[in-house]
Amino acid sequence: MDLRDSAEEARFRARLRTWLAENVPDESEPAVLAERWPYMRAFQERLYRAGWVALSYPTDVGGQGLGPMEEAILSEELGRANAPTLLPLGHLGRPLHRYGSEEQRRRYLRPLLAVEEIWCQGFSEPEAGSDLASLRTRAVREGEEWVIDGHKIWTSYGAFADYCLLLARTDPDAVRHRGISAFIVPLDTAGVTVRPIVLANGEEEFAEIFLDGVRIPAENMLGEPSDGWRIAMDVVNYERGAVETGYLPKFARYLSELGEVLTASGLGADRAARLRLGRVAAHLEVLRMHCLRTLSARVSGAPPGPESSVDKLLMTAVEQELMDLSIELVTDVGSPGRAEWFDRYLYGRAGSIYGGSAQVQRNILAERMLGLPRQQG
Amino acid sequence: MDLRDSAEEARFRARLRTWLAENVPDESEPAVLAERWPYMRAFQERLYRAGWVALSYPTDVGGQGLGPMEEAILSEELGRANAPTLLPLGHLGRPLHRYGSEEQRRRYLRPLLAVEEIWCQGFSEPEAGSDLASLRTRAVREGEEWVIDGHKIWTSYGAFADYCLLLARTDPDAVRHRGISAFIVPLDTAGVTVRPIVLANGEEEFAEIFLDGVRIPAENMLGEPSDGWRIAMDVVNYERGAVETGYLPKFARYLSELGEVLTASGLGADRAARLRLGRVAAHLEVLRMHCLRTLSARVSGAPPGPESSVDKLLMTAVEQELMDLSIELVTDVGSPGRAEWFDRYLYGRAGSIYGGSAQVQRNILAERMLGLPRQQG
Amino acid sequence: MRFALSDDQQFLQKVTDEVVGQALAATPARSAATDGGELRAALWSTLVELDLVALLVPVEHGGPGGSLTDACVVAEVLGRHLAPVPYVGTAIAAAALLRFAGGPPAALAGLAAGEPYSVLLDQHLADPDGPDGPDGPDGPDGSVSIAFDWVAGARGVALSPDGVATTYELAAGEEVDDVDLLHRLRRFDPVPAAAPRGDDARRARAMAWTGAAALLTGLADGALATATEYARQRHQYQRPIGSFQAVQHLCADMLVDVETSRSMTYGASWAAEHAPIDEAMRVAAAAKAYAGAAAVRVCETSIQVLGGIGVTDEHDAHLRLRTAHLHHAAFGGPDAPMLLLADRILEGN
Amino acid sequence: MRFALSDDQQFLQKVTDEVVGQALAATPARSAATDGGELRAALWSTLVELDLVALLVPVEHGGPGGSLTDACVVAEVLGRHLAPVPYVGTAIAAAALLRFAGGPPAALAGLAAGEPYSVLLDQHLADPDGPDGPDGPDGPDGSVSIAFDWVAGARGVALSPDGVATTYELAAGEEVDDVDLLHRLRRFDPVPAAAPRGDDARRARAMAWTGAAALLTGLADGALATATEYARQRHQYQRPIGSFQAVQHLCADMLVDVETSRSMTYGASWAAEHAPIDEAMRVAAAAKAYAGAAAVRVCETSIQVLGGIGVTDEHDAHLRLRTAHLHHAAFGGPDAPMLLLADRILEGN
Repeated sequence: MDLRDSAEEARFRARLRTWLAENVPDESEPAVLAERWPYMRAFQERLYRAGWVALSYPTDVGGQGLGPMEEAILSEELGRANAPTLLPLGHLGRPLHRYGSEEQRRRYLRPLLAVEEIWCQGFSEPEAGSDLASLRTRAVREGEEWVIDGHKIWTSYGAFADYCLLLARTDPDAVRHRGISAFIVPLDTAGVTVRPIVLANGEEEFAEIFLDGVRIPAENMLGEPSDGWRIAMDVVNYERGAVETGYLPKFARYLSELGEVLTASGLGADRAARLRLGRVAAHLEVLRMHCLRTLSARVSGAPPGPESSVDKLLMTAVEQELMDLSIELVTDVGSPGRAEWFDRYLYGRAGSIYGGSAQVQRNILAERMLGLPRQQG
Repeated sequence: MDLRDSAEEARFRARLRTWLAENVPDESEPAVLAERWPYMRAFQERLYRAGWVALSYPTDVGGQGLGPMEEAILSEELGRANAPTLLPLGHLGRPLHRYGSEEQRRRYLRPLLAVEEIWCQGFSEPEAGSDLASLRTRAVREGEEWVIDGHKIWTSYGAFADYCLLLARTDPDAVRHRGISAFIVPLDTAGVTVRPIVLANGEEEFAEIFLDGVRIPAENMLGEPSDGWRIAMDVVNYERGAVETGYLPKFARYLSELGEVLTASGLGADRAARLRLGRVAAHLEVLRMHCLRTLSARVSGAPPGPESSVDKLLMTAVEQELMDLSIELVTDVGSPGRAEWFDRYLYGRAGSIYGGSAQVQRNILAERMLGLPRQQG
Repeated sequence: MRFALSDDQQFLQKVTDEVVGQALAATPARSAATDGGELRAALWSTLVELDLVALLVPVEHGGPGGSLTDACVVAEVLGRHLAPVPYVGTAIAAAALLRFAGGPPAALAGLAAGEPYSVLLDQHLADPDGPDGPDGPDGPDGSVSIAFDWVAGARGVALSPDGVATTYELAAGEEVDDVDLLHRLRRFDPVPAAAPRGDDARRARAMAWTGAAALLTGLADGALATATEYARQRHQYQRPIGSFQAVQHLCADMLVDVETSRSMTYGASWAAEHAPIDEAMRVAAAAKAYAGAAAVRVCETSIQVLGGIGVTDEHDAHLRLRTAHLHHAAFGGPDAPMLLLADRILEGN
Repeated sequence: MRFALSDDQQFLQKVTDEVVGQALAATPARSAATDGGELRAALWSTLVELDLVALLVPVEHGGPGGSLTDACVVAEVLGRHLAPVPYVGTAIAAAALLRFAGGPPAALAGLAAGEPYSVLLDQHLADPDGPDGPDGPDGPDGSVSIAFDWVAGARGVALSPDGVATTYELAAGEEVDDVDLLHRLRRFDPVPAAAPRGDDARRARAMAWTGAAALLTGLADGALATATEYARQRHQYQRPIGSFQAVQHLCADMLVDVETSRSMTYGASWAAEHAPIDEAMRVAAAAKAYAGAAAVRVCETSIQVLGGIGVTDEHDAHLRLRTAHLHHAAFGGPDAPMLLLADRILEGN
C-alpha cells in the first residue's frame, strides 16, 4: 500500500496542474446541451492537442503510452480545477484497439481519440434493455456489403456522433448472445435516422437510432463474426468503472456546493444536517478509495470483469444518496437552486437503470462473484 | 369513517378501564421467561375470570360474543394500563372453533380460552421453514390410532404447552401441500420430547418438539384428512395481523421509554434525534390506523386473506425501525439499559423471519394481491 | 368505530374517477404544463359543477356540507390520475383556513361558487422551534409571499398576525421555478403572517396536511398501477419482468407503502376534523410525514421498474415524482410533522 | 501509487488466517464468553509469539517495525474468524496512543513483549461539538472510566489532560454489561482525560478508527461467507435458496458492502499512518463511519439469509452482530466521524 504519487506520477501531476491553471475556461459549463456540447468538445480538443487525452493508449495510435494511474490523476486534477466534463467516449476506443484490424485501428482510433470524429454506442434496443442478448437489429450479408435494419435506443451523444459501434444479429439461427456481431456504422449512411430522447430533467444527451436498409462495406465488421457479445461485455465493464467517467470530481463539487447551501441557510450548525452531510462525505471517500483499488488492479493490463458491477452499484448508490441529500436540504419550495438540484436528482434516478440495471448488476455479482446457484427459469 | 367509540364501545372501554386500574399488577414484567411465564399466565387467568378474554368468541364456547372492535379496545387499554403481555395464543382457538367437531370444540376450546390448558403450534420443521409445504413429519393410520414421527421447530411457548396443533403428512403420495392433515397432540403422550431453543437475546420462548412413534386416538384429527394446509393458512393469516398480538401497546411503551432516554441524555433538543423519534412515532400511528382498518374489515366475519402480509411487513418494519432507533440513541458503550435495548433489537431481527420471512410475504403480495405472473422455477 | 368509506363515499370515488379519467384520456395531464391553463380550467369547472370543490364549505355559505374524508376521497382520485388542478390548495387548505380561522364569509361563498383561492405558503413559519424560526429569508419577520396551487385570478389566503384567515388580491407576481410542472407556485409581494398556533389555525393546518396526504396516496397508487401494468407486459430474458422475484418484491414494497398510506390518510381524515385538536394534529402530522415519504419512495421505485422509459420526459413518471416532492414539502416542509410528533413524546416524559 | 497488499502482507494474511482458523476450529470462539479467559489467553499468546501484537511498536522499543496496513491485515482476519482477542484495543489503539502521544517507553516495550494494555474509552470526549461536550455522565469533567478490550492484568491507557498518553494500574473495577460477548469492557475509578486535539493524539485516533474499520470489514466478510455457504446448501421449495433472486440480491448487496469497506479500510490504513494529519483524520473517519454501518448492515442481512437459525443463541451470527455494534460505537461513538467529515466540508466554504 502506498497512496503517494511515485516520483514520475508527481511530475506528471505537477505538469498537468500548471497546464490546467492556464487552460481551464473561465466561463462555467452551460446548462443546455446544445451549448454544452461544443464547450465540452472544444476543451477536449484542447486537452488532446496538449497531450492529455488517451493517456493509457499506446503512442502509435495517438495515445501517450502511460498507465491507468495517470488517467486517475487526470480525473482528479480536472475535478480540482473545476474543468469542463470530459466526453465519456474513451471506453469506445478500447474495443477498436483490442478487436480492430490493423487497418481499422489506423483509420479510426486516432480521429476518435483526437475528438475529430465522434463515436457512439449502439447496443440497447427498445426490446433489449437489461437483456441485451435479445437484440433484434439484424445485419444480412449481401455481396461485399452488410445490410442493417433495426432500432437502437439510449445512445449517449448519438445526435453528435459520426460513427456508431453497433451490435446486430448476423446469425438468426444462433441462440441469444451467440450470433451477434459488432459493426462500425458511419452515421451519415443512407437509411440512418437519429432522434434525440428528452430525459425528465430536460437533458437530450441520449438518442434513438433507426436503421432502415443501411448498407455498409463488409470490412466494417469489428472482430470476427459472433464476436459481438464479447466486445459488448468489454465495453460494458469499462463503462461501469468510475474512473473514466469523471463522476468523482463532479460529485465532490456537488457536495461542496451542498455545504455552501447549508452554510447560507444557517443550517451549518444543525446536527441532523451535519450527520447527513458527513455520511455522504464518507461515501464519497469510499468511492475514491475503491476507484484507486480498481485502478491498481488494472495496472496489470487485464480488462475489468464481473467485479466492475461493484463499482457500478457503488457509484449509483453514492450518486443517489448525494442527490437525496440535496433534496432533503433544499426543501423550501421555490428556494433558489431547488429546480437545478431536482434535475440532478432526477438524472441520478437513471443511474440504477442505464449500463445494466441495479438488479442485473446484483445478478452478476451473485452468480459470477459469489458462485450462487443459477436462478431457475 | 368514524373513529369514535360507539355508545356500546364506550361503555365497554369504561368498564375495562375501571377493571384494569384495580387489577394490573404493580410489579413489572420479569425479564426472565421462567418468571415471566407464570406472571403472564396468572394475569391472563385473572382476565379470563373477569370476562375479558376471548371477547369475539361465541358465549357457548367460553367467549363473550362481542366483536373485533372490543378486541382492539382491549389491546389498546392493556397497553395504556401497562398491563402484562397477553399470551399470543388466541389465534389457535380460531381453527379449533372453525374446523373442530362438536365434540372437539366442547372438549378443547373452553380450557384453551380459559388458560387452563396451554396450546402451541407445531407447523415449522428444520427442513420446512418458509416452505411449510415441504414438511416431513408423517402420521400413519394404525387401527384407531395415528402414529406420528417427526421433528417440529420454532414452537412458541412449546415448553409450557399441554396440547399441540400439529401438521403432519398423511398422504405420502400427494404433492406438497395436499396430503397434509392437522392433529391435536397431547404433549404428555409417550414419544414426545420438548426442548427449548435459546434465542440470541437469551429468550427461551421457542422450542423444538421431537415426535418418536407418538400414538394418538383417531378422533384427534382436526377437520378432514388433507385439511391441514387450509387450517394452517387460516392460523398464519390470523397470526400476521397485529391486533391479536399485543405488539401495538408494547411498541408505544418502548417509544415512550426512548423519549425518556433522550430527555435524560440531554439530547431532547437535538434536531437529528427528534427527527428520528418523530419518524418512528409516525410509523407507529400508521400501524395503529392500519390495524383499525384491518379490524373494521374483519367485522364482516371473513377470515383474513393474503392482505395480512401487508400487516406483517408493516409490523416488522415498525419494530425494526424502532429498535434501530434505540441502538442509534443508546450508543455509549456500557450506558445503563444498553444491553436490554440490544436484546430487544436482536429479537426484532427475528420479526422478518418468523411467521413467513419478509421475502415470502412479498411473494404473496406480488402474486396474490398484485396478480404479477408466477415466478418461474 | 367504523374505519371504512360509506356507500356515498364509494359512489363519490367512482364518479370522480370516471369524470377525471375521461377528461385526462382525452387530454393528457402533461399538456397542462404548456397549454396556458386550458386543461386546468376545464377540469376545474367540471369539479366545481359536481360540487366537489366546495365539500369543506359549510352549508350556510353555499357548500354541500361534506366532510374532510369526502375531500380526501376526491384528492386521492386526483392524485392517482395526476390531475393538474389546485384541489389541495384551494378546496382543502384554503377552505379549511377560511372556515376555521374566521375567514370572511364572502370568501367561503366565493370558493363554493368556484372562485379560485390560493394558500400563501408559510414554509418558513411552520416550525417555530426550527433553526429558521418564524423569520424566513423571503421577507421581513413573519411574512409570506409564495402562493401555492395558484391559478390566474386566484385570491391569496394567509393567516394574519392576529391569527385570522385573511384574503389578498394577488395582482402582479412572478412564476416560481420549482419542481412540480402541474401545480403552480407564484411569488407576490410579502404579506405579514403568523404560524398556526391557535386551535382554529391548527385545525386548518391538520386538514391541509391530511389533504396533501390523500393526494400523495393517490400519486403513489397511480405509480404502483403503472409499474405493475408494465411489469406484466414487458418481457426481458423471454419472460415478463414481473415474474422476476426482484421486480415482484419492488412492487410488493410499493403495495405496502400505498395501503399503509391509505390507512393512515383516511384515519387522519376523520381525526383531523373531529378529534380533539392535539390528537388531530398528531394524526395529521403522521399522515403528512408518512404519505409524503412513501409517495416519493413509491414514485422512485416505479421509475426503477419502468427502466429507461421511466426517466424520459415523455413518460408521466417524472411528473408524478415531481408532484410528490412538492406536496411532501408543502405546508411547513417535510420535517415539521416529525418534529411535532417527537415533541409530543418528549413532552410526555 | 500502489493500492494492493505486498507479497509480505499477503503472506502475513495467509499465516494469520491459518493459525487463527486452526485455533478456533479446535475451540469455538463462543466459548470465550464463558471459559474464564482461557481461549482468549491461548490465542493471545499465539499472536504474541508470531510478533503480530507488536506490529505498531517501533523497532527501538522491541517491535518488529510493521505498518498500520500490516496490523489491519491481522485485524481483518481476526474479525473474519470472530476471534475473541483484544487486538484492536491493545495492538492498534493502545499501541498507537503510546507511540504517538508520548507514552512511557517501558509501556511500548511491555506491549511488544505481550503485556496487555487496555484503552480507556473517551466516548464522551471525542465529539467536542456534540451536545455532551467533553463532560460525560460517567464522572467529573473530562474523565474516563471504561476500559476497552480489557483482560485480566491489563494496564489502562488514556490521554491525560496535558495531551500525553498515560498508563494506569487497573486494580479493581467491575464488568460492564454491554452488547459484545467476546470483547470485554470494565469500569474503573475515573481518571482525568482529554479529547484527542493535538496532532499526535489525532494520529493515534485515526489509527484506532482504522483498526476498528479493519476488524469490522473482517466481521462483515465472515458474515457474507456464512450466508452464501448456507444459501448454497439450504433447500426450500425444492431448490437451493441461493437460487432465488431475492436471496441472491441480499448476498450481492453484502458483497458490495464488504468489498467497498475493504477498499476504504486499506486506503485508510495507509493514509492514517502516512498522510498529513488532516487528510489522515478525514480518511480514517470515513473508514470508521462506513465500515461500521456496513458491518452492522451485513451482519443483519446475513441473519435474514440464515433464517431461524440465525437468531438462535447457538449460532455465531448474533455474536458477530454484537461485536460489530461494539466496534461501530467505540472510540467516540458512531456519529463523531461523520460530524468531523461534515465540518471539513463546512469549513471549506
